Amino acid sequence: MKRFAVSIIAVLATSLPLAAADLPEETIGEVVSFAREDHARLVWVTDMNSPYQAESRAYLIDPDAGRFLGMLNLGYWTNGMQLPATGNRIVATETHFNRTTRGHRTDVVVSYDAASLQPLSEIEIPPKRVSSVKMQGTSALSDDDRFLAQMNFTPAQSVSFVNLETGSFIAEVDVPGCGNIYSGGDREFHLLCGDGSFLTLKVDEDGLVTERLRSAPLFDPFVDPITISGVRKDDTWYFVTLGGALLELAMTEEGVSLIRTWPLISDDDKDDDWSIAGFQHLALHAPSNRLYLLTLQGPPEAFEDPGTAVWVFDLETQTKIDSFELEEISISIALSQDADPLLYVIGAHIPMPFLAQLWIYVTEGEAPLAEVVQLGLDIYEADDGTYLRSVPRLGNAPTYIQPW
Amino acid sequence: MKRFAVSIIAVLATSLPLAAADLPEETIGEVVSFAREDHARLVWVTDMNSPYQAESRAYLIDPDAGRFLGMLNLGYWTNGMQLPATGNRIVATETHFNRTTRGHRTDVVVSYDAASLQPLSEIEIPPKRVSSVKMQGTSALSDDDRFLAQMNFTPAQSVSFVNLETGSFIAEVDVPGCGNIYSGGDREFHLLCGDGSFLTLKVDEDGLVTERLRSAPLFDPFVDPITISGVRKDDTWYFVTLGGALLELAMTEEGVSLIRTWPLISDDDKDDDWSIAGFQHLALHAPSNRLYLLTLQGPPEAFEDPGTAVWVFDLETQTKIDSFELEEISISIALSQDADPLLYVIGAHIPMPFLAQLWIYVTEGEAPLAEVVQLGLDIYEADDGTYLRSVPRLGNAPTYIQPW
Amino acid sequence: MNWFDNFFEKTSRTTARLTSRRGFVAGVGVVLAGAGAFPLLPVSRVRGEEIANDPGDPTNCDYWRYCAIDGYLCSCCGGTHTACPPGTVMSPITWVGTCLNPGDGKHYILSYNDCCGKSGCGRCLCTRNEGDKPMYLPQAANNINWCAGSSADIIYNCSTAIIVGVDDDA
Amino acid sequence: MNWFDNFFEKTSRTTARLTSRRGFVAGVGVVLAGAGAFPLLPVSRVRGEEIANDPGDPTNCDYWRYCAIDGYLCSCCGGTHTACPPGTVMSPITWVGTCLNPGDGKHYILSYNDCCGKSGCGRCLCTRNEGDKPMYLPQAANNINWCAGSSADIIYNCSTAIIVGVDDDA
Repeated sequence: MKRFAVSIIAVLATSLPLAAADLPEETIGEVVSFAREDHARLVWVTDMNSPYQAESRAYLIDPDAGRFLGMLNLGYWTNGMQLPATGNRIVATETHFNRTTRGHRTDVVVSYDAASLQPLSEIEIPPKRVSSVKMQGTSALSDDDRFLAQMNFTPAQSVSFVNLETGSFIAEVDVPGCGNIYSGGDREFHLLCGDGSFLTLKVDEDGLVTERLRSAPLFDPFVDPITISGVRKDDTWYFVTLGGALLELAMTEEGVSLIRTWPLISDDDKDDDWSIAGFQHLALHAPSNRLYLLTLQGPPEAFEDPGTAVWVFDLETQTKIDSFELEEISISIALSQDADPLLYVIGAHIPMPFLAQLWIYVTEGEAPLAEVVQLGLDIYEADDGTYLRSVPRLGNAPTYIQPW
Repeated sequence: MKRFAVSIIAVLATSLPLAAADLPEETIGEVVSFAREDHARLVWVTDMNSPYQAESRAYLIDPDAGRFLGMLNLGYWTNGMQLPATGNRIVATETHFNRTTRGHRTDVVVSYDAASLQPLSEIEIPPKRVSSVKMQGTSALSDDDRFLAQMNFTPAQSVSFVNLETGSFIAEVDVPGCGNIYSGGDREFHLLCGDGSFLTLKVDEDGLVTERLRSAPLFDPFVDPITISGVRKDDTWYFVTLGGALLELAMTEEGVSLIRTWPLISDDDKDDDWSIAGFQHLALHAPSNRLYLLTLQGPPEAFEDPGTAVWVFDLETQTKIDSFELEEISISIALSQDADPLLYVIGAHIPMPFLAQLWIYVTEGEAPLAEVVQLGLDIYEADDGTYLRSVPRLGNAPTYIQPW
Repeated sequence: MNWFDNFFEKTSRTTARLTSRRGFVAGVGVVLAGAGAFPLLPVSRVRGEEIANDPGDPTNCDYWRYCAIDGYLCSCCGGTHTACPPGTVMSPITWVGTCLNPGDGKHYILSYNDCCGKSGCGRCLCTRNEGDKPMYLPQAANNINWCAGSSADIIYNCSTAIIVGVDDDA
Repeated sequence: MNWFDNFFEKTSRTTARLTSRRGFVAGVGVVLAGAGAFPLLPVSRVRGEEIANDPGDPTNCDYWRYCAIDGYLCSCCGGTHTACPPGTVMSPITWVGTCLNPGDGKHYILSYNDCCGKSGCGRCLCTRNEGDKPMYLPQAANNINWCAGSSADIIYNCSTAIIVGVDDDA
């Protein structure tokens, strides 16, 4: 270290003193402090980052400033985070290997401090959590933020329960035939099962499962299954089927029941090849009871392809009240919950002028364009679909948006 | 697991028996076997993969078939591998964190089996190894492949010695003021020091340092330093300075001495703004005594920018005997060592037609093109620079080529 | 996998969408191979080689067997369409799909086993999704990381497409 | 860092190459900050904000302070040109360069401290390399991961450009 001490003196000798009119000497070691209250709105975007799955991440963005604020590293192939209502921490189930991509596997539920974005604590759980391309419904918080339920897949199906207050793993519960998890009711977790039914697990003050309720099949998974991308208002969850039907489900301490079902995509629209699109294709603005659906025109297997339009529905009247084209083809949507909401969209950007794109398309087809697509967060006015701004280039595979 | 057993039966019931003319049922579980002797030539390309440094990798390529054969995961921000002459194993110093990008750090020297590409064993060393953008000279093998010397930077400078035969860490030796490591002589390691001299460490049968030799300064590091990208023939190493002068250095059991120095880039060429280029800018074809240099035309600070041309020198006559333009701007070069050698080049590809690139450049400038560059391995005839084929899209930051 | 790297290729693949929807529904299921019997075999088919009754290029996403796939093609990653790259292991359990072979007009049941133990290959991403179902229906779900069932745990490298039968009902 | 993401930007930055070469040689060295005195401060300057005698946009690679940098600009990563993003720590030891400030015509000594503890930001890669030296001359080498000296070890996130003095010899 002696050589460095010498160098410091060399620098100081040539650089002191600062003249009066010079720019001032600055401090080394500063770190920007983050405070939620400094931002009117915030949003997280989570990225499994394939093919570099060991580098999965979440990006924090101020949508009003269009500013990238920071990020979390979430280990191997994240399935996203949970955001407790208090806002003072962020909870993520993470998988790590002691040799990065091989060796001993450890699964931990990590709590991050929401101000410093540093990990505060972790709870080890059985190394069985699911990894999947879509993140919604792979874990859930109880409404009091005390318990986290984690979906496992080995490929045997089970759920791990964690007590976030005591910082301890509670138990692993087998749930054969059931997968994605949603919360609703006082302290209930509701699992979506392969026969179209739901399994409700009620937990007690210690997070132990005291009762299991199984609903009747509420849809036919072989004819028209719902996707996992549900949205929630109070104890009502809204899911859409691959065929574009909305299911309104009550998820309460009584279990899960069907409130009603109605089509978001009419037969006429289907004849025009309209279908649901993308990964996170539903968004709900709870104060106004408006539901947003990401859509595209394409063949039946296109349901996971990027959407080109957003349709707006009034949940009170069960009618389509608006629709607008998006600036870019897009894979996920979400909404802020304030009075003048923003629509958040993960859009595919081709970093070149439109006319150049068009020329390449005409002369060479789609393949050259496919190689250069980058995904970023696009921000629109939710009321009329006015495009506002973008935060481009968010990793390799950002798919999941969580307003915070 | 019961549900899966049921499903298997369901599949078999609908699928058996296969009719005579059907394509045959295939085996599940096959893995392609790799054998070096099946390939006339082979080459490794190593990738620090920034900004996803935890996912650093090495890619194995058959340059004659233009085929990607497999890869290794090398942990956090690799500085490359060592390839013992026997060819039956691959040795890499790796850094891993127990939470992927945070937590407890472990540095290990890993031996991979060259046939299965699986890790065979690892030797833990002090968690101090350097991480840097350029990989050459960050570790070295003794000529008998028994000992590995690893450059450390914390930022205090030291070397860790490992015995690959016994699988054990030997010792850490302080080397203040000295950095990159090169082997030469019987069992000597030669370190490049900040004053332009070399420090030679002689090790005994147990890998312990028994003698330290310090050369005189062999160049002026403040006027025209050599780069770290040296190439070797027997006990002679060839280095080029930022200003384009070649240094021929004898590295033997006697230490390091200057054989001669001569310009690769003449004053006339410098007047035309020619300079060295890229990361791995020297390549040597030992059987024919030909030296290849990657070059570009640009300002003084462009020495690390991609090159556009390769110049060929005869080391016997110390003359430039050939030069050719590369198909793509390129950052690294290497040569096979057979009688009819291949030139390996890491080139920057813009995945769109040239006319489209030109139009974008004319209408929008360079920024849109910069966003879409991808790097791959280009293969040329070394004799006349004829372009043969490419293996495109090798990760995010492939920089280092090692013929195998 | 992150299909969006090449979703523009999709439209051009429309002509390859030959799967019988009815056939798929009949054929979905999960195939469990015997563990411990994974042979090491030389590359049996290289890029561009054509076989009369199995037409197409296994390094191209248009190849008929890939009708329900979602991942990196092992044929581009050091493996083949039926074998894993060196240094990886094949996950024994996965989802299956039914695809129409234009070489003989028959519907085959394909098992899309993942290769595991090296991280994402990143080459020849192919997402066709025909018959893909949500992940709570795992036997037909290509969004799940099926390396979960492999000896290399969940480290996903690439995907294969292996014939496990003919679907006579299709 | 992997400068090639934007090496095409280089030519357009030629006009920003205002550094005195003589000044750089005089000014290289290493700055060691006192550990344990790293304050948390609010963002002091946001994108596009102009200061008369410190002209330019700190989120743009052309900004005069970045003449010798090689890395992701912290200004694009949640930090500023002088402060690290939330969740990271600043490495106290790094390389320095000398850059000409077109706002006052003076040469300043810049310390390019790395921010560490989150992995590569990947935004606003900036590689200008003026005066960069090989890594066996660490005090002037931007190819080294200077997070090696930080409390977060070698996990590199982004780079800053902090004024530590005026180079009167330049």
